[in-house]
Amino acid sequence: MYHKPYVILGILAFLALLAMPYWVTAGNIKYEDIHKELAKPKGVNCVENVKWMAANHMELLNKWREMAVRQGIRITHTETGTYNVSLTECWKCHDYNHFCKKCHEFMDVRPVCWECHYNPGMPFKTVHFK
Amino acid sequence: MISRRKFLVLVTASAATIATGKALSFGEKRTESELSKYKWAMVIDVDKCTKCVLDIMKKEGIDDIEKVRPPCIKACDLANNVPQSDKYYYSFIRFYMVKETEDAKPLVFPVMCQECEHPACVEVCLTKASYKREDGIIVIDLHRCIGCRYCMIACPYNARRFLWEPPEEHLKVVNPEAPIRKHGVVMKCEFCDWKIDKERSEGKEPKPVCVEVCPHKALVFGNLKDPNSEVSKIIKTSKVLTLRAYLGTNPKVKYKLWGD
Amino acid sequence: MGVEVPKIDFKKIDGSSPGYYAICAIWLIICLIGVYAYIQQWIHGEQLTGLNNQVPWGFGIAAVCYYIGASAGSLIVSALSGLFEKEEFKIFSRSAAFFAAAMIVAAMGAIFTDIGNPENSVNFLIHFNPTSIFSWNAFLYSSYFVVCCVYLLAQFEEKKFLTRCIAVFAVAWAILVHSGTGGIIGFIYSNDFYHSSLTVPLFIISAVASGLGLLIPTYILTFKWTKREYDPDLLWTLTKIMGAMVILLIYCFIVEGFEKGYMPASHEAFLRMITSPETPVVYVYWFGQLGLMFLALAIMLSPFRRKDWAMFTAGILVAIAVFCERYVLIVPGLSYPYEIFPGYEVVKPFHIVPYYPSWTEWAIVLALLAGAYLAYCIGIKIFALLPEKAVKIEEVKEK
Amino acid sequence: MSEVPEKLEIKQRFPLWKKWLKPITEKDYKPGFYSYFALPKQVNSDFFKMPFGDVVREPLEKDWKLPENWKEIVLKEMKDTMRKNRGFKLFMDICVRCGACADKCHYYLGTGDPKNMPVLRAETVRTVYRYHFTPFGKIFGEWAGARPLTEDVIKEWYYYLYQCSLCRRCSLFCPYGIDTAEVVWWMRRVLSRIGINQRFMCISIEASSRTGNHLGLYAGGMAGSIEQALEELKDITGFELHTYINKKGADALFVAPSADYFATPHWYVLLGYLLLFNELEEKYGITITWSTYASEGGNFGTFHSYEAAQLLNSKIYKEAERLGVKFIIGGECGHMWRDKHQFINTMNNPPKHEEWRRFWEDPDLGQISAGLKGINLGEFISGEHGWIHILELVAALIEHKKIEIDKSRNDHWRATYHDPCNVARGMGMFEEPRYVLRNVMNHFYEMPEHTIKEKTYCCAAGGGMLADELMELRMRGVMPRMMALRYVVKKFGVNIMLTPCAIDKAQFPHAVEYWKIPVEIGGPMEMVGNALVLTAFGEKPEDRKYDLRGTPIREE
Amino acid sequence: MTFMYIFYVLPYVAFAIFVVGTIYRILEWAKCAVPLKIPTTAGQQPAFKFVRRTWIDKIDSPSNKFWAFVRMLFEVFLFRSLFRNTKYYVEKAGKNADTRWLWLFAILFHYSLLIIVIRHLRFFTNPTPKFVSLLEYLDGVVGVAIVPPLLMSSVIALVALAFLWGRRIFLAKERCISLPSDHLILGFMAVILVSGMLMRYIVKIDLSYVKMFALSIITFHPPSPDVLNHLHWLFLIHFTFVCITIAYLPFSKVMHFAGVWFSPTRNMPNDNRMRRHVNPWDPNPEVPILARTGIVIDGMVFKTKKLDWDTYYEMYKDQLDEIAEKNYTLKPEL
Repeated sequence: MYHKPYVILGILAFLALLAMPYWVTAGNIKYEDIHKELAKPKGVNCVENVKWMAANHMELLNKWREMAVRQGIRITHTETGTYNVSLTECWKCHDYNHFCKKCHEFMDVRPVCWECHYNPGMPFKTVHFK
Repeated sequence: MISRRKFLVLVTASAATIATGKALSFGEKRTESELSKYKWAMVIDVDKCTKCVLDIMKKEGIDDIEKVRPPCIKACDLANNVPQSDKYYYSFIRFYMVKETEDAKPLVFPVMCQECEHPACVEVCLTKASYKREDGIIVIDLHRCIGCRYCMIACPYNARRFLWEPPEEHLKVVNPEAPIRKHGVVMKCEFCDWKIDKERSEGKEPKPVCVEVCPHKALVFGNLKDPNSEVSKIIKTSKVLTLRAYLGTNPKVKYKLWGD
Repeated sequence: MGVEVPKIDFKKIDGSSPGYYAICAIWLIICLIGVYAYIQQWIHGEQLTGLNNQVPWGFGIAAVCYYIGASAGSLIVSALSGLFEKEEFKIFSRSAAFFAAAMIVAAMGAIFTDIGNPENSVNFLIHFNPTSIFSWNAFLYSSYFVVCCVYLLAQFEEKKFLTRCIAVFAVAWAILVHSGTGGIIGFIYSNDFYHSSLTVPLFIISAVASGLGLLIPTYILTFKWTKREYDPDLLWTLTKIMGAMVILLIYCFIVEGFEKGYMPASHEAFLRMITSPETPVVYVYWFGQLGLMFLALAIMLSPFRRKDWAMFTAGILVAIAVFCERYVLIVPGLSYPYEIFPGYEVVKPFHIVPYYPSWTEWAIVLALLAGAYLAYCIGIKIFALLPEKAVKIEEVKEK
Repeated sequence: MSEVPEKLEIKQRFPLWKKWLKPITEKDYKPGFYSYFALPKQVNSDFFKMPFGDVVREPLEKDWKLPENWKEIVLKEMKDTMRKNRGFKLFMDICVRCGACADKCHYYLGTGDPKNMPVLRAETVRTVYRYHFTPFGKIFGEWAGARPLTEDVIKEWYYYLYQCSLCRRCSLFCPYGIDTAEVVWWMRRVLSRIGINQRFMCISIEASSRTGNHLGLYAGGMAGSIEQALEELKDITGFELHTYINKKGADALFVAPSADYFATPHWYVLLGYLLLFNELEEKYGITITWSTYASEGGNFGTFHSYEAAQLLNSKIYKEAERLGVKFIIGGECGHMWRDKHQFINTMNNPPKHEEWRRFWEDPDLGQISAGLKGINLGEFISGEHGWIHILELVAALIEHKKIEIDKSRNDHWRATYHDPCNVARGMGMFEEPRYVLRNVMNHFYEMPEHTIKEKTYCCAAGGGMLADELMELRMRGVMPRMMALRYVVKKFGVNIMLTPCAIDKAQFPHAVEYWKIPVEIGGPMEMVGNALVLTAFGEKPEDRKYDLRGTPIREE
Repeated sequence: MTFMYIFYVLPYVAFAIFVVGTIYRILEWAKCAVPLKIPTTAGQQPAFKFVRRTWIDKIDSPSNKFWAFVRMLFEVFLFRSLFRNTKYYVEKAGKNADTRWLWLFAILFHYSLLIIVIRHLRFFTNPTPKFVSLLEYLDGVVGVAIVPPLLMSSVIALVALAFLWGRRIFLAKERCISLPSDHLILGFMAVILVSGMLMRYIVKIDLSYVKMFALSIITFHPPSPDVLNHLHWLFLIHFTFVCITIAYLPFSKVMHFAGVWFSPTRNMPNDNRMRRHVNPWDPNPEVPILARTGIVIDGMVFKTKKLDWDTYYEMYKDQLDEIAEKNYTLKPEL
């Protein structure tokens, strides 16, 4: 084999690149069954069936956004009941910090909602208007 | 030969682009909705406002009319998450004191978004973020607003506010129902649409916050399409003033000047 | 398959001297300062600008108009050869078209940095609003950029007929784009200062003036520093066009000034604007806009007018004056409050809000200009934009 | 009058992969595009013996009289080549067929034959490599772009590997640096193992290995030729000049391509060398000698194989050692400088004699003559190599104002400069010749940017393609260069193209005639010779009446 | 549903093939000798001090190992050679123009793939490092108006892929030089990209199971049947094709990512005249190979006679003596 040091260095660099998930986290990758760790929601039903919601809640929120802002519909009826078309509706059943945020952090998802909207994780006092 | 093919490709590509653009921009469907039954309007009794504001100025010893904060402004700021900043005037309602001559009796006009029937701001909005709902309210869709401020230029009443600063720095209490917003978007009075929509669907008589809190009942809110509503009656019976009527914007906020 | 020797040969510049790198470095540094300013603005909001709720448009939008103007102006210069068969101007056609493309990018950058929520800016493509002139412009600008690029490509490929066609189309498009920009301001009926149909043609005239104002000094320096032979007569022709445009501009100002001064609704405000030093507009108006234009005219009429330095100075003066004009077009109309209560004499609060551009606005606007020039400097190095010799073409002697 | 040769028509064809996988046979050979096979007297001689070279072969015959086990030999040699040359193995593996090289090859541009695209030229080899050396190739066959080695493949190889001038222009544009010339060179070596050799290059290789130079010139002939040159110089300058040959103890050995000894326009370059050497000797006492043993700078072996190249260039260091010179100056030649720059000191042991060693400890020409102090060869050469290009030397002499130049003597020439491909891409000498030309003449013009410096187009006669039977190929391949030349001729009224390459000087006079371009061909040293004022002999700038071609310099 | 465990084993197999295959290929190249120092010089060579060399010359014609390394970096990370690309117009009488489309789209394609790969780290790390989130934010920043943000890298990758494949399909020359394997790898990429984008924008799937599956792979922690059962078919297509592609890489032309570092025309400095390069299989060439051992084919030796000075002198004695008589000096005879 010729140019041994270079070749070995190259192979090591190649392996190092492949091991990227380990060294960017300093070897700290933990397997987590996220579904066991999330806080249990208070209610029985969600807006739609639970499995659909798990995959499509962002779509629902997008839809709700259009409904509330552009069509002025603030109350909606689904198979499981009647709901306010508002983000605040979620907090009725779900704990923000231990449900929404936890899962979003696990998935490294950054919802854009909180750039403009309040969530219970924010350090504000709230006021309610009837 | 190649050049002709290139040319064809170019033409097709540009045609496709235009077609897609068209499909995107004109493809929005309009359906008859609940909202078309309404046309929200507001009548403001200027005499009552004048009295209230002048009283507060006198009682609190305020000279500058911009610093006056009657209950309507306070409630509005709180309900709509309007930041309180020293640098900029963000409140949706702004008071103007006008006199016909220097020594005449002053009149105080609260000016907020006039909810024009032919709104200049909606005409100019690049993204249809500002748009007129079927019930006549001009709403800013913050999810679309790009913060170009063209609407502020076009607005004849200077009724729009731009968030120059990050709002969360200037908020202490938050109403979760209304958006907090972020810096770089435009906001204005929307007749507390989040409130009236909900109240409407619950079957209540909807009222914006300012109308609710006004101790003098100077503000009257209602549906113009309903001939029996209070606003319709006032407009029919008394003379009301429309600001800058000559522009043809036809606002739905009217000022009642000569009290009965 | 004989080789056709074009009469004008375009060539890349060598671009390896320390001077070249120094110039690029200067532009780059200005750009980086602008990037820093923009990041600050991104984080802290537009409170860093001098704008407020009464004057929501200022320097940034003036720069948008200016850059688009410069772009349209240089595209028209570029098309002189194709459009009017002025073969002697073909030497400018490529670089001016490239400059136009760079400037339109700067203009779009100025819009992008001026708007508060650029993250959403794709929306103007998704939700096109046909009633908004600005919305049309968003399409016009991007399509204009594409037109510039196609025009450049056609020139690079030396397709004569195609170049000609695109030149005609591009000029029409440039005029359309610039009319659109004029319309942004001119069609605002709620503001007596803005509302004027004259704004549209005025914009086009000042576009040509500012485009030439930037191009003439740029060419003089480029040809000097790349040691290219050039013919001052050609530049003088451009300067003459610029002079004509300046005279037209002054004429338009006078007409518009009379109109604004004549209208009862605005005459008080207009007089206050041009006489009272409450806001900096009065200086910008007298010294910046009119003063510099007359000075430039004086230089263009003076006996030294054919000298390089005279054309250079005149160009720079006109370029600055046109920017001042854009500023005067936008700011005073907002500084003076609208008459919301017609029929009432006294209105409180009545604020004349002076507007001073802040350092971030200066930094961003200058960075965009620097960016356009950086693109130009790099462009002439990697593309064959500049003529080998900037002289009137003569037949090459057959030997 | 048409500017284009009438019979030339470039037809581009683009068959799909399945079609081009089928090898062509001798029936598809087109006259003007294939070379003759070497004769036994060339490849079976005492001084140059190649395997199976004792058979007379004919390309157009069906039976190529290959040795019985030719297939095993070829495969074994390919395997051996991969072990011996990483480049070859790598270039078999990593080509992605992006097509960046396709329209860079002058032969492809001139012929439109798809297999003349560098990518497909190499693919003719790669397909066989895939079939015999990779698992996928064997399993999937033609779907993996693989084909077995057959006699027809050998015929296709011979056709296309000998339509490459090894100019390396494709290598410049390849994102992985794939050098098709390298593939071609090593494949020619593989072919030579089964007795397939091209005649033209083998004539020269054999001559050079027997007599010292490609032309087979004997010592006396060479000396006589130089003497004749000196006579001619006496007519032109009026001075009695001299030069050394085989002189022991000279300061430097000068090696030129052998064509310089009597071909035109090479001849004028030879006159230029002689003028410079005399001026240097008179002024600074530096002695430069020629050698009859190392009388060839060019190396046709570099077109054939590593071994052949080594056989030819091994003589020069030996001669330097024998003569005891301090360094070696190389003349104007293209592939010679690929050989001298990149090959010679790897293929041979550099000289180790005392004078050489002492000079290279501090390689300043001030060591030889105080007047030349400041010209330090150590800035880019060491004693492990010891070669300097004549134009580098002239550039340094001009820069340090060691020779006097009268530019106006070249005013009747309007020149352009052609970069020989090997000097450009195998050495990187771009600025020195331009520096020299700008300093010795007033009218110097560059050809279009895409055809000069590293992007230079080949003259289409290098790499063994100078054979007369390849005339059609040569005239087509030279098309891009001729277009560029015609451009400057029309634009600047250029009347001479200068090129420091012997093969260029042999090819271009035919090419400009074929392409009907009214231009002369020459070498930069001719211009140097014209402009050089022999101050040491007392010459005044205005004294010279005729240039080296014997035409009057100034119109009376 | 134990057969679902195939999908758990698949990535390990694919990766093993990829790693072993790649290292095998690298070692195969490393085993080959480099007989000659043959850099393609694309800039002014090292020369006398007065000859100006710009930094581009130093990169394109490197004078030492450092600059050769810089050249390599330019080659690998900026596609320097492709940037040089020109197009020749036969029909336009030798017009030649810069065409950098291939460079543009190639560099867009490769870099957006890199960003896409780094972005996928969000599935393979827990907690996710900051830079991955930041990269995703920057990647999607133009598309905030669309939820989920339109990631520029995937759009660019798709456009560039369409260009790279399109030129192989629509341009005659490129169609001619394309082999099925060229289309195959592009097809793999297309399937992967399209299925990935479908999952993100159109067919919404519950990604929490995907991430748990990914974590189970990277932490060698077999997933529960629950996780496997919840995997969406579209994800399985995406995943399977990724595995197939990874396993196919060492056998394909994609090995250029490792091979380019070995390219002798690029990774060698142009310092031939400063430092001698030793040919490992011919380290001491005192006598040329042909005269030393000759060529050996099947036991037959083809050896050449060496022309050294003495032989030469013997052959041409009379002529050489005549030169010696002239004291090795040539003069005009007249």
